[in-house]
Amino acid sequence: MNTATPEFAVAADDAWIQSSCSLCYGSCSILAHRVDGVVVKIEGNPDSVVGKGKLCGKGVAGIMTHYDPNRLTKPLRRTNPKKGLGEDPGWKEISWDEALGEIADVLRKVRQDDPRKLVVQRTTTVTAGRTPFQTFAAAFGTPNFSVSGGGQHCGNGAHLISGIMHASWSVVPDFAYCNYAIYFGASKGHAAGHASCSNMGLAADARARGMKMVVVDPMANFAGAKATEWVPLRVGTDAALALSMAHVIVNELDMVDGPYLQARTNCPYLIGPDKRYVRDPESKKPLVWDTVANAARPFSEVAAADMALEGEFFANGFQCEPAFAKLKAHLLKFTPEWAESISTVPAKNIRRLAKEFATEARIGSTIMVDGVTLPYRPVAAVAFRGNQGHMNSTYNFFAVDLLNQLVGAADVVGSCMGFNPASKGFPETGRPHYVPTPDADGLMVTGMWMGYHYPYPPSEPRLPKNLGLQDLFVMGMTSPFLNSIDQEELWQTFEVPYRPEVLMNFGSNLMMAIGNSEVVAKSLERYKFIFSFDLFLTETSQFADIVLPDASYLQSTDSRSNFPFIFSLPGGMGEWCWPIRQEVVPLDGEQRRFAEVLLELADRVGMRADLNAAYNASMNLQAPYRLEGDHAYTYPEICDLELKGNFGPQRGLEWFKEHGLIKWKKQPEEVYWRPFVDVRVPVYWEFMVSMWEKINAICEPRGVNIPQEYYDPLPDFLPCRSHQCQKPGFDFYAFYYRDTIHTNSFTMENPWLDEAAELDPFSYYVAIHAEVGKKKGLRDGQSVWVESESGRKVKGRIRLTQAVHPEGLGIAACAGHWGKGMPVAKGKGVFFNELLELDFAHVSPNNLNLDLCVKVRVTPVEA
Amino acid sequence: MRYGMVIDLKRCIGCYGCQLSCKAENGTPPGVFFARVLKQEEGTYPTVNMLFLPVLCNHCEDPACVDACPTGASFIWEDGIVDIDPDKCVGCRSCMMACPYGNRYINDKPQHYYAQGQTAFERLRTGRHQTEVVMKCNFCRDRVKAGEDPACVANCPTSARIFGDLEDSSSIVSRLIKERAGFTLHPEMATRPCVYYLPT
Amino acid sequence: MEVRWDATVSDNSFWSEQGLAARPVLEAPPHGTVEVRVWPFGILAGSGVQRPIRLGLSGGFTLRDVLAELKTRFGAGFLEGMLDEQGELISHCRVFVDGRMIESLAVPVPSGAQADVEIILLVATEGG
Amino acid sequence: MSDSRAKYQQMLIDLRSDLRPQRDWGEGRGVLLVVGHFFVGVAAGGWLMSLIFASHNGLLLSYLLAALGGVVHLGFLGHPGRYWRMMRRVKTSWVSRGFAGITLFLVGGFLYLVPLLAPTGLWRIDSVPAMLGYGMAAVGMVVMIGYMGFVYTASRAIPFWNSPLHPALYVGYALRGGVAALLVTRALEGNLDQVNQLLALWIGVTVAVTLFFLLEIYGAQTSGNAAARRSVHELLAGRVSAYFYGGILLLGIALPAFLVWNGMTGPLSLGAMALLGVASAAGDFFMKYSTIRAGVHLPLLTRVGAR
Repeated sequence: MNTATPEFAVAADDAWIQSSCSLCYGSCSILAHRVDGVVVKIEGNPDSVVGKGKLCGKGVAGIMTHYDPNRLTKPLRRTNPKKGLGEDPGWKEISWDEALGEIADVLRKVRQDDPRKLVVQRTTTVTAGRTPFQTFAAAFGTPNFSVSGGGQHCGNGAHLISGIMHASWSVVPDFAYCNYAIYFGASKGHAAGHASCSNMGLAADARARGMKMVVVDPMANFAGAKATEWVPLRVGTDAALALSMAHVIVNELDMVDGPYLQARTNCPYLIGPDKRYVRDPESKKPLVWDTVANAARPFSEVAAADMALEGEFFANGFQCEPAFAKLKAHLLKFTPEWAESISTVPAKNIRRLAKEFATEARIGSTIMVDGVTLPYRPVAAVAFRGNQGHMNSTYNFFAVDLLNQLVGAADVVGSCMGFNPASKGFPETGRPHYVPTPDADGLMVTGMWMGYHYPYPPSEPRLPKNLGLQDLFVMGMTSPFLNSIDQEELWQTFEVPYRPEVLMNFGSNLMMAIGNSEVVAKSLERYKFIFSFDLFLTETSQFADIVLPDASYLQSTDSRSNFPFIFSLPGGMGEWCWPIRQEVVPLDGEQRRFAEVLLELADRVGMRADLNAAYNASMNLQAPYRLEGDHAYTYPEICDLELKGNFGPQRGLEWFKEHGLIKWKKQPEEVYWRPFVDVRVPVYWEFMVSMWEKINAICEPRGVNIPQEYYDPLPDFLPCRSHQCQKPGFDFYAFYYRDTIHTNSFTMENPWLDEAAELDPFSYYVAIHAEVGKKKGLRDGQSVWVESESGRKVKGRIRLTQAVHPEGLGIAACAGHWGKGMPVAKGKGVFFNELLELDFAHVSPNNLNLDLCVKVRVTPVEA
Repeated sequence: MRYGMVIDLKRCIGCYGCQLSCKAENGTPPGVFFARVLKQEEGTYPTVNMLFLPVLCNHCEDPACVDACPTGASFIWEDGIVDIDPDKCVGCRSCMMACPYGNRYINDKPQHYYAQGQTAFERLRTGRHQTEVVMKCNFCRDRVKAGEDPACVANCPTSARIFGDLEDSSSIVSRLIKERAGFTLHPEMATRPCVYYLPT
Repeated sequence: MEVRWDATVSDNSFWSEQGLAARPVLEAPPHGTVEVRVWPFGILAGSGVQRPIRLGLSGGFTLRDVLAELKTRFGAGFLEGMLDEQGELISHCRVFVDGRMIESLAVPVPSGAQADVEIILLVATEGG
Repeated sequence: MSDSRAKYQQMLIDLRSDLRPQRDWGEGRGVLLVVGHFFVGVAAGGWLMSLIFASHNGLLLSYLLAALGGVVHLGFLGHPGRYWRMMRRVKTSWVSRGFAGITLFLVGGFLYLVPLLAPTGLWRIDSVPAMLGYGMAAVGMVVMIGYMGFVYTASRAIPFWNSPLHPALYVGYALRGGVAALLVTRALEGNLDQVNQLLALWIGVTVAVTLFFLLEIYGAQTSGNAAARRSVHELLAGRVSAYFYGGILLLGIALPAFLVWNGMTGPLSLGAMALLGVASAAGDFFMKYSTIRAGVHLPLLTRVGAR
């Protein structure tokens, strides 16, 4: 703490305030040092589990974002009715009363007409924005809620499948015990993201302890830089490699954890010729083959050890096989030789990696943690955004997790695990309490989720009523169709009965966040009215009718700066921790806090009772700490109720303002809940069969082709569109990766971070392989055009490097701002998303994830 | 007593946390970095290592900068910290030419990050630095005197930086240097740096 | 196949205990007529109904009965988005009975002269 | 604003490069340091030559150049008002020593020059103050001739300057500058006495200096140090090569050599003699300027990379 600074000794106001960071969604706990009303330092809060007293470069640099003179201080109204790229809105300062009056008029009308015409969109950066905006949307009555980027920044595949298989938002190695981790396009512990600072520490401890880390990635920056072994591969071919490893483990080595597969997966479930479970005619429960009774019986009536994993049987009138047998046969085609031809990873390396992984898993072993004996599988295969940001989004992620499942390395000691999927709650109140539960088929339903629909069981595909079509493509979470070029065509095809008219935007810079700016601009121009809560004027707020000056995180209070506890609390043993955010300094000018503005808007629209009810539901507020009727609670009052409801009447907002957070010890049964909770995870995704049939039944009559191979119950390698590009000269797979020093497009405006990125050899450059570049006559530092097959192009400077796959072209972060509202960011780095097409053809027909790799060519910029 | 630092290159992930926390602690002006992170790739594809090398003033036992300084502005405290007395510095920059580690900077005129001028933070924290003098890391000596670690050490998310007494053979820094073959940068310069690195 | 999974680990019934305040137990069904006031919020409120909807139900009824009554009064469309194909509550439909969150339609609506049933649909999906 | 912006951008580019050019001496106001060094070098050499060739005007010119050099030096400093502190570290700092030398020279030179140039003044040329001044100036002169090379050699951050030849080179350049100063003085006086000795001296010193310079460049190029090699590259084909070819070779050697050849083979006009001196001195300036600006910092990463 910089308390020692001599000149502070005489300050009248000298306080350290416990709060939460908001430079990324990690929301690490901070201590903000305020001297005479000025924030002079931000440090990690050593008392907290979230960040553990440390901060990344972004976190400590938050001061400069807060004090940015380019921040908005007054509501603005556009005077130029024409919207478009390059149109000057002609901003005019207006009063809050005028601004909210006009917005409320618009909202009231649209709510009366059809509330679904309101689209609510928020940035992912501010986790605390999630509940207020989602709650407002629910109260208003619109299902059209979207996070910025439509899955582009993280991934529909990663989150949904982490939910299906590990009951949490993401997966990490159990760093404290893991001995061998394979990362597929993930950087957990080496850069930004969920529990980022905590994970950095945990991963470093693991490396120091000797954990071997294999990093499968087209580029060796961040995680790759710290790898014991870097495995470069052709962009987007992760599934080929992972499936081949699975093949080696199952068919060549036979090193699977049979008892685990029997007891905790659907591997023993009998599969009929129609690819579905063979069910008991009476109970409708899936059947397994009981090797003792030598008969097919409902899974719930057979001891796991007696369930057959292999063999052909006749049950309920069908020839059938256990799911595991299906998987085993399915894997046969993924030989290492085949995988080498797809991924460029040598076959002998694939065999070696598979063997190392299966051997290190120590199948069958146990370990004692805090006095409790637990299964011990110290290996983890983890994936994240890079892996699943492709057409093959679902299978790329599923295939990697299959490795964990085969050796039983799922949510046990040392294995691949979800972040805190089971919590018994604060000991005095038992809240928040959640734990995965089995559905009727015995499969796992997560106990806590960010969206209010859980990842499993999937909802029924229907003729869509959501603008993003996620209610048709039910494996999708966020959707690119709110902005795609073919959105109107899709809405007509699927008879969506209304069109979006009003956009409520919270801090999202969508123009840069999802795809090429031309198409996004068109989608924004179609709105009749846009209002936006912003810190700065972004490229997106240029399309707004009214811009509202938001408070910074150092000026805000939130009872949940984070999401409990599957989002940014580190996994593994340790402590549970619920930190809050509180204001460190007052508002400047006429800035206001978004959560409070939303309450006033609800009053002006006349929907306070709905909002109260929605808050009760979204925060799980129970009597006597629930919101009653249409009483006009202030936001701090709502925060107070939530905290008291969770932690007892004596621990309201005032208590938390003083203490900053509350924490209590995790128990081994919570962290390693798997042996204690009788749920199975699907290794065979039977639900995909009927899902495709239902989706296809809606799509086919409307002329929309949904390839069935995207809905097979077992994972496959399906190429990206870029893999099919034959155009001569287009010989690089361009991909985007997250920079440790930047969060989306937001931090580009922070001059300290900009400065650090300027010093970095890669942040603002286009990385290509040195020899390939030289062969093309390209020089390090040279300005080039990177051009997609369809002619979209961005300018950037070349960085020749050995640390990238020869066919890869890596671009960091969400850079390349062009607007005047963020002058530090303007012109910095490379705008990768400009290369991306935004249409149905470029998204996964399974989970709507936009493909992030593009085949490009590189040409020098003419002098 | 001789303060020193150990930087574990196996732990460091090049997150720039040290560089930025130093900036926040010391309010250094644009282009001035008491702590920095360098990146260098080693090897050829596919056996490539990306090395993250955090650098700062090495607080040498035989500092070239102190020898080169004509005014005595650069000096060594009794605890081994090499420091600059800004009141004595004439701004000749001889020390910058002498330091083999490139970790000295001239604060040549009042500077600020935003075109609009100094922020409230910069007025308070950057404004206190004298201009036209050379500046550098002093291991956050005010913090150290108060019993805290330097800001970069306290903040490092991977605990890659450890601070302590090199003369005390039982200190963690001394032990780590011994056990893990800690090395210094440019030993041939005979400056005897007090910042050690542990190999990756 | 070796018998395990995980026989080496004793299930200490850690998760079988009830959560403390998190799982309120609702009382036994009452006798006589209860006035049930149904408060639809959010998109459900937009169906042109007057809030609250007053229903008179008698003798030991569950939430399922309440919804059946609503279906009778306002048609199947009213329940759209609340129930799944099996006729169970979808996870993003939240129902409170007298201020307590209900997880299953099978729970009995408590006794007393009056019961308040609040229903709201939350937003189903979320990335990030 | 835009100027400091450009400087900032350059700073970031430099910090990003493995071989970071030094810009503190020689760029912007840093050019004053080179000018100061140049004047002081010529002054010291000129004083020596003037003593040898008994030129009062030469002594005066040298003195004025030294004073000017001192002032220009101060102009380079961030805090010239603190100049008095600069003699505090003569035990270790060559800058301190140089500063002491210049101070000694200026005081001593004053004591010696006043009675020499104004015999009716306060003290006589054979008085103790004048004798003392002569001695002080002589010692100061020796320091001034010698110290500058060591300032660079002691700059361990810049391998190109670390050559042990650097001090010898600077001594040579001081002498060459002295000859040049005297040539100009004589030309202004219209005095062609001993011109052939001066030209011969110029040739001798120039040959020595050129040899040292070539040796230094060769040494840097073959030292195995990447920074030193980059400096050579900057000098011969990089950022400062124009000064090398135009300033050092053409202006400092070729043109004066042509004039010397003319002078040795025939009569030398006063104008040519002045031009010879000025061109030779200007060449020396560019030599200093370009070698200073060619300085490249020792890279930090090479050692780790080698491990």
